[in-house]
Amino acid sequence: MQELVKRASELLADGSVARVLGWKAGDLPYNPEPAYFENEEQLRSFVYNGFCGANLSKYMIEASKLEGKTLVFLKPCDTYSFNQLMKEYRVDREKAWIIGVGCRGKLDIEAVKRSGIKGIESISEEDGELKIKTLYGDHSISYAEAMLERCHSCKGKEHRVYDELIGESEETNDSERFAGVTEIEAMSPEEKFAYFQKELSKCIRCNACRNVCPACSCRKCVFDSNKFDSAQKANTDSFEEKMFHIIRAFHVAGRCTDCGECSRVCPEGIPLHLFNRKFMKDIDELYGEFRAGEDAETKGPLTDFTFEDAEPGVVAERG
Amino acid sequence: MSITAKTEFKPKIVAFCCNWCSYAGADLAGSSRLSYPADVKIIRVPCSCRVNPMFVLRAFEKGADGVILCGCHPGDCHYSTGNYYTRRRMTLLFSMLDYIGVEQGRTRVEWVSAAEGVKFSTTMNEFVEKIHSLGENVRLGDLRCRN
Amino acid sequence: MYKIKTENLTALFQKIAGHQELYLPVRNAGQVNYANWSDEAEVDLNVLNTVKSPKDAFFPQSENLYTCKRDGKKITIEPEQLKSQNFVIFGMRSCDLKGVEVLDKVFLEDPLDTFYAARRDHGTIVAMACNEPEETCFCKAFGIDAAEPNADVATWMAGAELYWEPLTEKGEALTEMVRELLDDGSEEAVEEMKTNIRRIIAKLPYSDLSMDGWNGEVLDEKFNSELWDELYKPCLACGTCTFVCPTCQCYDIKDYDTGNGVQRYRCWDSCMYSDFTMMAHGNNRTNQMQRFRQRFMHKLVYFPANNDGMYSCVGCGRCVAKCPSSLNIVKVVKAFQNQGGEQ
Amino acid sequence: MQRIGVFVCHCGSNISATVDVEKVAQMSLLEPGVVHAEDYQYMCSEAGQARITEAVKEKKLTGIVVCSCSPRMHETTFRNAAERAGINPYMVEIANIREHCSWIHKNIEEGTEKAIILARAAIAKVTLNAPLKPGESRVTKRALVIGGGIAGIQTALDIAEAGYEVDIVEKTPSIGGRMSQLDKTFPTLDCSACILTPKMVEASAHDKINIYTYSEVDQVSGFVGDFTVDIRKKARSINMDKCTGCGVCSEKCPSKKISSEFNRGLGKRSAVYTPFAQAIPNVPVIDRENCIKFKTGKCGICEKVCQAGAVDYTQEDEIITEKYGAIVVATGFDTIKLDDFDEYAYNQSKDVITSLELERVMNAAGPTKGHLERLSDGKAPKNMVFIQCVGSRDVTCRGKVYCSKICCMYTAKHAMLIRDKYPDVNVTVFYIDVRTPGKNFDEFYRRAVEEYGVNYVKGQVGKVAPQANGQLLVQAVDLLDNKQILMEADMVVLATAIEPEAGVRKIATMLTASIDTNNFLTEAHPKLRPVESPTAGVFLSGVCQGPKDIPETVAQAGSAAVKAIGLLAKEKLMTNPCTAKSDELLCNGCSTCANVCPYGAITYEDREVNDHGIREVRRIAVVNNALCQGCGACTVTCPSGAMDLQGFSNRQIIAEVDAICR
Repeated sequence: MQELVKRASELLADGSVARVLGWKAGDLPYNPEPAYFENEEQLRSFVYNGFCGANLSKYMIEASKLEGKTLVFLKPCDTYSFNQLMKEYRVDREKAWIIGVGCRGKLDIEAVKRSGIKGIESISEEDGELKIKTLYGDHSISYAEAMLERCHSCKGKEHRVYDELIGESEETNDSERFAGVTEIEAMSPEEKFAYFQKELSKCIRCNACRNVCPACSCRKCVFDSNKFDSAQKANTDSFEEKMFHIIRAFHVAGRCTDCGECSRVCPEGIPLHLFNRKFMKDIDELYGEFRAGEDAETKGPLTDFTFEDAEPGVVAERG
Repeated sequence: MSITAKTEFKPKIVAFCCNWCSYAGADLAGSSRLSYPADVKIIRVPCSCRVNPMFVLRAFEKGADGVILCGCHPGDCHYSTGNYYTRRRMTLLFSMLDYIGVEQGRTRVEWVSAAEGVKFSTTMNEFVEKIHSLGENVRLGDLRCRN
Repeated sequence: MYKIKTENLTALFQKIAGHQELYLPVRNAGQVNYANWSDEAEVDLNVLNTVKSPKDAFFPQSENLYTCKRDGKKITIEPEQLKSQNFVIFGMRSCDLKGVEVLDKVFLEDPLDTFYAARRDHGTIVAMACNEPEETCFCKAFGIDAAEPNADVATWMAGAELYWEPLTEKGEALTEMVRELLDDGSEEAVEEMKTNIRRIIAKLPYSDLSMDGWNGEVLDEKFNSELWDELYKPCLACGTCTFVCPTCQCYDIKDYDTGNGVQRYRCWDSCMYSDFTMMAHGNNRTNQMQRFRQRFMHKLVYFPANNDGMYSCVGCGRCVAKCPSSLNIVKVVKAFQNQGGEQ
Repeated sequence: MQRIGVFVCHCGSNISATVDVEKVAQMSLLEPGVVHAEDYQYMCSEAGQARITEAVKEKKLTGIVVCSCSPRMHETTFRNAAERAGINPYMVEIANIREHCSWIHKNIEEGTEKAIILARAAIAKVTLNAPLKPGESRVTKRALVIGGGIAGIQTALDIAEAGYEVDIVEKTPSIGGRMSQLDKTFPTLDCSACILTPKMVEASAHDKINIYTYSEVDQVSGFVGDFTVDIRKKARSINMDKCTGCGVCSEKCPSKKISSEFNRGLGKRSAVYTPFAQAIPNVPVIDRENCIKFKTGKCGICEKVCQAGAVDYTQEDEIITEKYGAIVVATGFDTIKLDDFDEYAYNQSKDVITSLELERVMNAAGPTKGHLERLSDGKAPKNMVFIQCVGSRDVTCRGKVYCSKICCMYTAKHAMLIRDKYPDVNVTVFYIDVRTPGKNFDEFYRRAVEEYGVNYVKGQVGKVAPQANGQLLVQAVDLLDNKQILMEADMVVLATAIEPEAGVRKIATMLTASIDTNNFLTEAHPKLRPVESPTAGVFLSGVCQGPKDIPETVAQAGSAAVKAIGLLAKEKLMTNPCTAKSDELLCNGCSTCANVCPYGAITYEDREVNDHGIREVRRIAVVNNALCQGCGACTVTCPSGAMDLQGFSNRQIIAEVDAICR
């Protein structure tokens, strides 16, 4: 982390960048927030730790409009989002100084709390274990167990776009990316329906999943506009939950980089990535493997086709 | 059709037809007096690629029991490539609907040329029959539209 | 003071639900929210904060106001019936109770919100003390005592027993209804419980949070502060904070076209949204900084200025736990205080 | 609020027999916005139309719904009626209650109920209609033909004959194309040069045709009727006005060992050269890569020997910018590379040649002066083997999946010519199928077999192996006799697959003309619009669209010309008003819509917008109405709904959906 701060100070000092976009230490052991830093003094509160899960690439949309370059710290998976945004002309590569930071998996405070830990006073790490002091006694939980879902199906620790790299990464991928999707696919229609009905009934339509999503970068979402007579503010009927999540996933199909931010931020813990990954799995199976954000040029699968593409009837044929 | 006599259920079926092939195919079915159930109502669109997944969901929201899209055969699109996009979009959409537990048979895409009046009528007969077998759409609709 | 063994709580719920609707924390797909009790419901009284606050019981996220039906060119209007059945809401915490007090200020003042008022009239609140407060709690800063849940009935969970004390007429009536399931309990156990709770609260990371400097008097200075420009930056403009908040009371009124008419309903709105208070000419708050500022100015300055110093924040900590960008009201409160210190 | 009139047609009894038209009118009157409804015997008749115009005036209608036959029949009729009545023609919607209702339903109750619903969908839609106005755009009366082969020449001649200016852009130093390399043509065996040269001369002499040889298209902008094209005239190093075509420069040029493109590498040429004797223009070019003067600064012999003083080493590439109303692509083909076909030993043995190379060998002006001889040792061959489908109908990724179409015929031609001229040479042809669908084609092939004794063997050649004795060992299978064949040959000729010229992809991109996976340009419609590209104003001539022989090429060249003439003859173009339109306040500028537009109608510009008080410069999609054909692909790909289709807007279609489902 000191290396990051040092390099940021250097670049600020020599005028290479006008500001730094990173994470600022929070007031609890686990709540750092995305923040801008404009001088060394401010950089004193810079932090980079396991709880810096936030993907900063979307902030670069606004940062691209500012004078001068913005130094942005991107984790390997964040660089996919940056590429995708670049492909869609939403960020300006010229305005970004990208330092690719190492990543050994990011932590999920909800995962910690799910294990029954409450009243957290401090969190420290020793040999792959998180030592957690709480008001109700000391606990420990393995780093891997406390990781975000997305890190267990990490797409790799290679940065796809950067100016320089700082820090080491560790492989965290220990599960099959589409396992969750496959599990649902194997259910009967009744089970599928019950599963999603239950998950989606929790949705409070806070739009956190949408607003955090680097692919949902529309200036005005269809669900906020009258273009389709589809403006919604609440799930007054259970249909609206489905409509919102299906269309959202559809709009980002072929563009979603699987950064997992939607699932990370959902206050109701809805596994939203299961929608996006369903499309990814279908795209991979039907149109050839595709990873949005691997580069900033390749045509997305929904703006492309081949003459031999599967017919929609394939859905029924697959059973 | 005899199937309407089988039950009281009168399905609502929306058929999006592209102007150049399928709508003309439906016209030909008409002028050839090839009947299909009156439950099917056709909406004319310039090309099947004009059909937004939101239209499909909208139909279900408002109480449709089945939605079918018809377009030119791949390779014959009036706009040369439109139906190729339709094919990918609808494949993914239908797959997602299946994934969340909506019955597969409620959605369908069929390529019908301007010369295929018979195919149009057969397709619609089949589709209506399928919807009859599935019954009323209860999984994907807004209850407020049902009273 | 009464008490009941926790193993008998199911019987208690069954009994209540036999007479009235019962609304309590239920775990569904991994998350605990208030929901109607049923035999299958997985009741969870250990969770301190439900994801959504229980304000839903009085001010639902979405509720119908009236229905228009069209038959040819004839239109009929059917107003929505007001709540007329009694119900019980079980398990509310002190902070959320205070939240209801805040809502009362808004909805029970003139002009009276009849939908809200009907629900308040028919609802009996059984509250619970917080025997395991968490690091996100800061109710103390608003003078709330998590050990004294002042509602129709107050309860304390002590080991294998729930202590039960009716405090109002409604509370007495409810107690009467379930009397056969209750045993007499001693005050001491509860007092010990309270002491313990207060001891823990004093150790919380936010226990020293004060509201110094936050009153209606320095409105302009706060409003024009450059701090907002920094504070809002990570905000994603989602509605998480507003929708989990027990005091946020803003709503939008919308029409839904049912095909044969219109259902007019209201639903929660969020001042974080770009189309909040949108008017024909556009919006009076054009950027996220202004929207962000509005939320906190309302909670910490405008509301207390109009309501005898009552903040419209109760320190439940939901926004602290749920903000996707780890922003929260505590950070805002402190930012202004720290700035004061530096000057 | 609209004031809508609904007009229900009986169509004699075509509709009224199974639809209670009166009830449809009555029920329509109950829909919001409807102020008038009536039914009539024949709405499309003069009297029927008069009822519409009267009602428009009396009831001050703003929108019209006609419940009648298919809009494909009478939409225009009713739009014209509306216009006569003084309202915008696009304020008319048709409810198709004949083809889609009365004709398919027998039960009057059912038919009536459906007709009412179809009417109310049309009413719901027309409520949201907005007046639309077709745009107008001007037409530049000049055509560009890209490619100067027989296709390009024929297209240019036909357009010029109709009285329009035409420019031909040809990338090589002379027009003539592939046909100029051929010796004889099937099935008549007339001399290729003899029939091509007069066309070349005619084109060159035509006062409406302007030929840019040794030139390429650099950039294209604009749209149908109004293209702007940059043509790069590569530096020829010879002043075309001064050169007399005497040829002394080529004769004296000391750099003579350069492989001749025209002779497919089988002969040599000098650094300053004219590709072939009949070249037009008959002006040489200096191949700067191989010219000693350009390489070392020394030499300069050509300049010294040129009496006309035409040699100019200082010439530079010149960009000519010209406007065109129509563009015809006639870029032709080449044979595929055989690097991946090691089994035929093409790269190992000089005696394995392609059919196009054989054309040069057989040609009197070719490398062997027309004598059939082995290129390795000059000996006359005794046994020749022809292999068909080399790289054609090939499902491996080495070749092409399609049939190159011309190979069966030219192989028969070659076999016949050889047997005719050298009766003692044995000719064996290996084939998968012999395809001869064309006038006099099968007769021609049968003559090769029956009269000329060409040995046709159905089967594929597995390997051609050069032997130490200079012979080629051919291993093949005879599929009819089901036996292995091993035979020695002196020469092997490969009927190599053809593919579009390498540069066509770049040209297609510039023209936003779509291209298929084999790099052939795509037609607007494979059956009904085979010479038009989906991009308006761009036409296809010759093999760039798909394999074809000379007569087919000439026929297509003529039809491409007619399409271009049809366009150039117009004073103004009326554009379809049902085009896409982007809402600048919602547009993300993400370019997704442009990715799916088959017409290249969407471009982006940085524009200052005022978004409810926020002023900023944004990247915004702009639709060119002259190019947009209104398919709507962009509208669905646009996640924010910024892109909408006029006449078929999101709200309109949703209103129809709602009306049907309620």
